[in-house]
Amino acid sequence: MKIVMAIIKPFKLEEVRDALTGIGVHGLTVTEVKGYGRQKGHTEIYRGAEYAVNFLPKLKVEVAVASDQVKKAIAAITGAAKTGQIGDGKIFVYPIDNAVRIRTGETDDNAL
Amino acid sequence: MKIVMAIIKPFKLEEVRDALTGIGVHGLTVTEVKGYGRQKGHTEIYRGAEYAVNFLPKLKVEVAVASDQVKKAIAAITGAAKTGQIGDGKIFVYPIDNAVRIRTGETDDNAL
Amino acid sequence: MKIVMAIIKPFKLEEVRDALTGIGVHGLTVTEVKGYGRQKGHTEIYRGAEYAVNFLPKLKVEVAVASDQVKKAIAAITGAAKTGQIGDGKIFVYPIDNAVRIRTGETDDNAL
Amino acid sequence: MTSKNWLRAGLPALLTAMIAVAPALAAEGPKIDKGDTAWMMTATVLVLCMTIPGLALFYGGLVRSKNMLSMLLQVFYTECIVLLIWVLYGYSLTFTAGSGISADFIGGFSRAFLAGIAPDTPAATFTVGVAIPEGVYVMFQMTFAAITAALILGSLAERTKFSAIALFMPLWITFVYFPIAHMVWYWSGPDAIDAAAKVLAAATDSAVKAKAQEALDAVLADGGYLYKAGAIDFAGGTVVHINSGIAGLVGCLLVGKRIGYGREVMPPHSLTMTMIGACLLWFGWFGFNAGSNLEAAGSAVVAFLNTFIATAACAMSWMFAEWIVKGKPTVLGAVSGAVAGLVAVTPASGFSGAMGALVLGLVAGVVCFFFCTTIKNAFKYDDSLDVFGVHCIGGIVGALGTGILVNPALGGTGIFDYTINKVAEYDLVAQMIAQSKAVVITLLWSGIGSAILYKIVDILVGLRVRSDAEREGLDINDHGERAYNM
Amino acid sequence: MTSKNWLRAGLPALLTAMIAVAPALAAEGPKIDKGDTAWMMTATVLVLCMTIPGLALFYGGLVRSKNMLSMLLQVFYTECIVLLIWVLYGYSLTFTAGSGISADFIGGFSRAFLAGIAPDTPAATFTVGVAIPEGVYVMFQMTFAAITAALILGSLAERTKFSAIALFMPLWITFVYFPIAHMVWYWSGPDAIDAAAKVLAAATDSAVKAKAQEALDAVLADGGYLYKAGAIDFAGGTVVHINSGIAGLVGCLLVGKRIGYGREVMPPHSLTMTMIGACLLWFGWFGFNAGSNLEAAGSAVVAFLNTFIATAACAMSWMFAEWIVKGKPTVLGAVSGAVAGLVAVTPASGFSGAMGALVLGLVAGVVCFFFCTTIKNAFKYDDSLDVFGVHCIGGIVGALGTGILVNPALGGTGIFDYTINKVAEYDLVAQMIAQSKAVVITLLWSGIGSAILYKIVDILVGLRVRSDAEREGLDINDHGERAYNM
Amino acid sequence: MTSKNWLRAGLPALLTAMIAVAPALAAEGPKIDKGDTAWMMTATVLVLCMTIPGLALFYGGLVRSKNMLSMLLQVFYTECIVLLIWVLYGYSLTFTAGSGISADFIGGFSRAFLAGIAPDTPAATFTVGVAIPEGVYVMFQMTFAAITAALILGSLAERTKFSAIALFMPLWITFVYFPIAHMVWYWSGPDAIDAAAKVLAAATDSAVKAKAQEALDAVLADGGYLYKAGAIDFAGGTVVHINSGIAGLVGCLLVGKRIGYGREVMPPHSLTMTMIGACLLWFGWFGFNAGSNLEAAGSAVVAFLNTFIATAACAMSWMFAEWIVKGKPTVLGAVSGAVAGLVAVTPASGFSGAMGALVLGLVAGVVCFFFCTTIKNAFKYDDSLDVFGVHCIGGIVGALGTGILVNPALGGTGIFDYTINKVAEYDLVAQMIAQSKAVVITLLWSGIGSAILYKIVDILVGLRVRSDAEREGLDINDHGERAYNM
Ligand SMILES: Nc1ncnc2c1ncn2[C@@H]1O[C@H](COP(=O)(O)OP(=O)(O)O)[C@@H](O)[C@H]1O
Ligand SMILES: Nc1ncnc2c1ncn2[C@@H]1O[C@H](COP(=O)(O)OP(=O)(O)O)[C@@H](O)[C@H]1O
Ligand SMILES: Nc1ncnc2c1ncn2[C@@H]1O[C@H](COP(=O)(O)OP(=O)(O)O)[C@@H](O)[C@H]1O
Repeated sequence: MKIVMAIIKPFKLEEVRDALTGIGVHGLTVTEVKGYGRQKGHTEIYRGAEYAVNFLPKLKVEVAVASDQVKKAIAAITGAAKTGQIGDGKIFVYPIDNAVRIRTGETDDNAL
Repeated sequence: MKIVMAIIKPFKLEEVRDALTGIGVHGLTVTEVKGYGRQKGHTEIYRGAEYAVNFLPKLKVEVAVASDQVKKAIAAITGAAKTGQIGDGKIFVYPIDNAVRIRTGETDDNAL
Repeated sequence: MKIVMAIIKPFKLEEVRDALTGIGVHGLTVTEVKGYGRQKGHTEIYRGAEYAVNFLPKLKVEVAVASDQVKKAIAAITGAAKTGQIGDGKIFVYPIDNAVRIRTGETDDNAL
Repeated sequence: MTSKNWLRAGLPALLTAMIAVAPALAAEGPKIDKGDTAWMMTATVLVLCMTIPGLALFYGGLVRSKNMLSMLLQVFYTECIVLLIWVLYGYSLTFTAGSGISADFIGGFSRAFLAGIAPDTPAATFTVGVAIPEGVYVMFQMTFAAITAALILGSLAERTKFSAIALFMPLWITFVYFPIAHMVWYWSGPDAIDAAAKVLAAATDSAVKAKAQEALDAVLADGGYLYKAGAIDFAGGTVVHINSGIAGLVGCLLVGKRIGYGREVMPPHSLTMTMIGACLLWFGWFGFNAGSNLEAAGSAVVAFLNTFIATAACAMSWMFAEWIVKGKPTVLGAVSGAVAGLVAVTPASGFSGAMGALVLGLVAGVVCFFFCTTIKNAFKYDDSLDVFGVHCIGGIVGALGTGILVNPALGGTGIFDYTINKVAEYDLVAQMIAQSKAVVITLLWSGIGSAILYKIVDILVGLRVRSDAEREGLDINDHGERAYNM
Repeated sequence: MTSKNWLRAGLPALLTAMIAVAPALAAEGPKIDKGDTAWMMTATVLVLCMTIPGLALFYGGLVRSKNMLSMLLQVFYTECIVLLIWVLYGYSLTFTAGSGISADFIGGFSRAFLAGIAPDTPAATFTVGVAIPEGVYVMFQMTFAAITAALILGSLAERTKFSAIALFMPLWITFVYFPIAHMVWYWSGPDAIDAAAKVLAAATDSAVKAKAQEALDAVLADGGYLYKAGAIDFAGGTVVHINSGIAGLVGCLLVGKRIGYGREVMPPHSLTMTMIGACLLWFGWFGFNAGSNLEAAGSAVVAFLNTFIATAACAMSWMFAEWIVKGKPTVLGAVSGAVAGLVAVTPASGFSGAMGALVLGLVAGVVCFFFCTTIKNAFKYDDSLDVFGVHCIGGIVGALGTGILVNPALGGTGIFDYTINKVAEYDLVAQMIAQSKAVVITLLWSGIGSAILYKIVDILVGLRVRSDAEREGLDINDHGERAYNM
Repeated sequence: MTSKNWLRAGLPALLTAMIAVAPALAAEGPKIDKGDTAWMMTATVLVLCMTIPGLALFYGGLVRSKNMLSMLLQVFYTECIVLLIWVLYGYSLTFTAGSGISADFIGGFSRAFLAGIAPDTPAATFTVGVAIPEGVYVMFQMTFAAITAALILGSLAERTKFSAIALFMPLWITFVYFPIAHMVWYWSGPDAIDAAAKVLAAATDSAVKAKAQEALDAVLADGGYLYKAGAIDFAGGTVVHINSGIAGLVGCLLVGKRIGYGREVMPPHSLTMTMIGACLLWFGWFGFNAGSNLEAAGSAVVAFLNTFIATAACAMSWMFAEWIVKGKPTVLGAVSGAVAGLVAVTPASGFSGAMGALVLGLVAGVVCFFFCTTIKNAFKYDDSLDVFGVHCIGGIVGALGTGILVNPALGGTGIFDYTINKVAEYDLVAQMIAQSKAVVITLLWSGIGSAILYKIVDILVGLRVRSDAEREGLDINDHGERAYNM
């Protein structure tokens, strides 16, 4: 099993969620994060002080899928999250040993 | 070494923490997340507009443990976080190559 | 490829970011987290009620790097985040199978 | 006043002497009572509080946090710029006599830069012989102009350029607000009418009588168009609420919907702020309504009481309607109802009886609830913060309701006729025609005028922000700041 | 008044003439001064501000964010519903004469629907010959009823159903508040007593004297039970604070503890809001206390000054007590102290001297601090926001303290006796008995009455939300909204 | 007053009689009008609102959230402790006659513990024959002392120990504020001067004349140093703003920069709170400025109007300056401008004409903007919330501007000379010298005095928190609480 973790633009969440449920994913977990990358930030001005703000609001979406689903998940996320402009974000995939559903104790694919 | 990552209901944090310290875990890291899954959300109404809110507040607990501790950790979390109702959450386990304590530079199990 | 994930003290973020860009890292993702560990919390008092607060604000920095960059990244983070006092945090390294840049579809090292 | 009454009643022996000195007395003109001055200063500061921070927070809480500062600054800017225009020429255009054919619609420049207003220059109230310092009248009315303009911002929220707002407001206040306020509220005042009427009454010779009648007619002709049409609007149902409400609707149609409207979740970022704002609106509205009486007298107390009752009734009406229809009573529903009640009672506040105000509030709550939910959803216009549904519709309910509730038979005060020095006969049909006329003319003038001004602004600086700026939020893009850094 | 005095003092030549016209004068009744009307309208709006947004924010800031809106709406609802009931029948039941044996405890329906109150109908103040428009008296007292009911909500916070609150409030205000307010505050007024006393004084013939005495006795008998018992309560120590405080305690015992109480961390979600609320409480409390004088006179200034001094003293007293005992001075401690000081000085504000108020504040701070920390922890009841510890205990300290501090020897004003037209002799024991009686009767009436009403509500709709709803928060479950979407 | 005028004008037949009773009249002293009392109570509560919650939120919003509560509590504490000191001995030291050589600089203890102030004790206003209850004068001035002290806190924000603040404030208010307020505002009052001048005018015999002149001189000599120097300061440009501004600057230099200042991002944690605070400052400032007239008369309306105009002008001036120079109009800029305008108009508010106030606002906006951005950045001192740049610089602009704008030729009121009972001849040079003297003496007294007091506090308890506590935030470390638990 794998976790597909995507850093996306915040307003793309609904579309990404829809794309994922479209390929049969039933659950995911979202975290508010700040991203630093090639996308330029903006300048904030507070009276005398000007600050270059380089950390931009992003969302991290984590979805656990069976290994054979990874490609489809990546395609779904890429399709939904892409605006074509710098800062669209990244997808990282990492392996997990195990998954457990707390309520039932089911494990692995049954836990999803 | 592994990281045991659990998505739990927010009000279960104290119990999970206690269960983990009970098995000798000395540290953990908690993140506020929003979860989407089988658990139904609720409807919010703001004047004319009604929204189905499907993302529910959850906590992500990450705890790094020696590989032989994983089972105990899963058992501790499951025991403490379970209410038996839908939405209790998941546990995912993933391997880590390495751990470092920033203060001392200690690595691996010594770093925990 | 690996993700180097560091839990650091919040006010060290700028220094860690600078240290990482110093070694050629172009992107990273930051999450606000609460850490529980050896570092003592504080007591809060609200009228009659006193609470021992053990969860302290920390930042989680995640940076994806090519495998051969891991050591440098760890060194950079350790150097920048260290105050020598308890609670400086941890670094965990975990492997990733894959990275994708959403905007372009580039993968692996090209995606960073 | 107390002591004057006391003397009149208690010292008949002196009355003869008093008659002898009557001319001296008359020459002195109306009197200023410190109780009135104290109350009008208080009322003015209360109305200021309605707009900043009241309205700013009420609106600000309803937008997404990325647009919070833009809302706050737009309201704050509007307050400041309208205030400055008011003292430069707005007061004069609104509350002085105009000239020629346009006199029914707009005043002149005799008070521009507040020329001729000394600390103790008197301004008429609604009572013969009672005045307040003109300076406080200037300020009190100033705060009305400011809030009216600021109300519009709710329709344009979350997508309109700050530079467009900065240009639109001075134009709108000049070409829409000043004329409408002049039409409804400008008149020659009770003392002039009373004096002319007394001369007429005293006239015995028919030539003198004719001349006196002519003089009285001239005094009566010195007023705004809708005032002369017999429309009554105690504190601004037409001038403030219908006016801003229709300008808002036109604006939201021209600016277009927010990106994601109807698809994305756009919940209020802080209903706490909206609640604070609503409470401050209510708080300040006592100054607005009871201050509109211009005197700290029993008649102000009537307006004050109605401002309590209609508001509470309307809040409950909306809240229970929502509870029944949608299944849950909400904070946003209750406070929207309170605001709708305040709007509806505004024109009626000094005219209605207490139970009339209660009924008015109950009706307004259901009507506005229906508009902001069912009707708006059916037409799918993006009046972001429901300026039309609450202020325009509530204002219409109030303007028409005032025509009914002023009826003394329903506990209303009736309309005082200064020429005969008593309450006039009530005539439902005539009154409703006058009220409807005021509603329609306000809708047309403000609707068309606003549309033209939006177009001009669109051509000059553009109304709408770029779509990525809208996504990222107006705060960062227009102002380079964020509301919260927690 | 100014000019009246002036005339009295300055024109002795006229006095003879005045005596001749005295009947005419008397017939005219008390006079309304615009300064008083201005002040009472201001005071009324200040008291409104205490509840919404003041109390709503003070309480709201102390709950967890998931229950913020429920707190805000419960307070807002209470304000509205009490206000409507007040104009329908509450004012009448509280401030008119009742009939028969119940007259000591409750009034009648002669003023139901505010019948008979015209714009200039006078209401008595505490000074012979001085009145205010009855409408403003209605409203001022209305805001008292509303805040008293709303105070209770702090004890029930975070677990009580909105529907239970919606039902409880109308019942409680009717069966608990109106009777207690009637008992303490209803009297025939200074003019009636003064007139009757004057007739008695003028009587020479013994038959006439006896009749006059009878008439005076009837006037004096026309009052609430505790008023006649000699209890003094300037602005509501018993009626408002002990009353709501004990109702809160009974409520929290019947509703039960919040899930997790004593185990889970339940910190205030926004002490910023609590601070704003506390400041607005203080701000509005000047209307509450100085407005209770009903005139903008030196005696109102006394109440105003005491409201400054006792509050600051109590805030400092609590803050330093906490600093010494717990090691740190806290925001919540300082503002709790301020509120406790406001509570304690409420009954005393018009009676105490400045230094008396200072001492009262210092004492109340330490006593309430001790109650909210030590005593409450010992008994382990979940009075969520310390309504009992602050309002009931603070109210008792104030009610008893008033009995001591009213003593002219301690700088107090003494108690004015209208039958002899001067301050009465001070009697510590008699006064303390009267004060204690008022405290005990309020505790019993409100405690028992509230318990019965809670039980009725529990049977009809249930007091408490389901446990998963409590976990998730009342905002989502009762209202379908969230306070913050950042 | 109304009726007095009326009598004077209308009843010449009575004048002869009045002359006969004149001594009786004079003996009675100045009269209290309820309208004035109502207004002064309102003004007092408005000024309280400026500090808590106004200033507390304005400042609090600008700090990082970890220091929010420390800011709130420091302001709240300052309000309370200054208030208590004021009633104990501060009022007396400021507003009673001192003795001997120090009388120019500080008063005596005759009013300590507010001794001798009964409910109706009159305090002089600026009009002969008009008084207000001394109690309300005590309170009104009390709120000035409190806000002045609290303003300093902005310079010391985010790094100063609470215990240091707790000690500094009582010292500073005693040794810096009371003397400066005494120097500028203490005088014998209009009635005393008028009476003495009348005696002099009536004197015919040269011996009597000499004695009368001596008596008048004594009355005129009974005043503070700067008052006698001819400096005018309507509502506190020197006493409040320059005074606190320089104390702030000295403080921030002695406490040192915040850790990370100039390197780390330190954005305001909630500009929403700052906006609320700014609006409440403006709201309350009407009490501050128009209340300083002490009467609800036309002259108060002048101050009120100027408080509108200068503030709006200055907000727009700063906002547009920033828009032009930095490219974006900001919320913080607009509200900083509003505050700067309020500061600048404070000394001028009762003296300037409306258009003068407009110009003053425009100038102050640009000057203060320049100071808070360019100058401050150049000198790199960490005046965290710009107390110096806004209050001291704005205060100087206002103090000097007042000297110019009081000129009747520019629409100003001129300066009333009670000895001749009319407005004095205006003399630019003399007036500017007097104004400059007031500015310089305030800068020196407060600058040096504050430096000494900071040093004393540093020795006794230490000014600055430990660096890890500063990192973690003052809320947790000094108060054991967090502002937000969302
Ligand atoms: N090496 C990295 N490790 C972790 N996160 C990264 C890394 N590089 C980029 N990110 C995340 O991806 C986001 C987008 O990256 P950016 O370089 O701005 O644009 P793009 O995705 O178009 O390449 C960043 O804001 C950051 O959150
Ligand atoms: N495939 C998944 N990947 C990541 N997180 C998931 C996944 N499925 C569920 N979750 C997380 O687990 C939480 C609980 O899941 P849910 O389906 O609601 O109930 P249950 O845990 O009882 O199966 C979700 O809110 C979400 O945060
Ligand atoms: N076993 C663990 N798993 C995950 N996170 C941990 C673990 N141990 C510590 N941490 C994180 O590291 C932070 C610092 O740890 P702590 O024990 O306080 O000090 P130190 O880093 O000096 O050892 C904690 O606040 C927590 O966020």
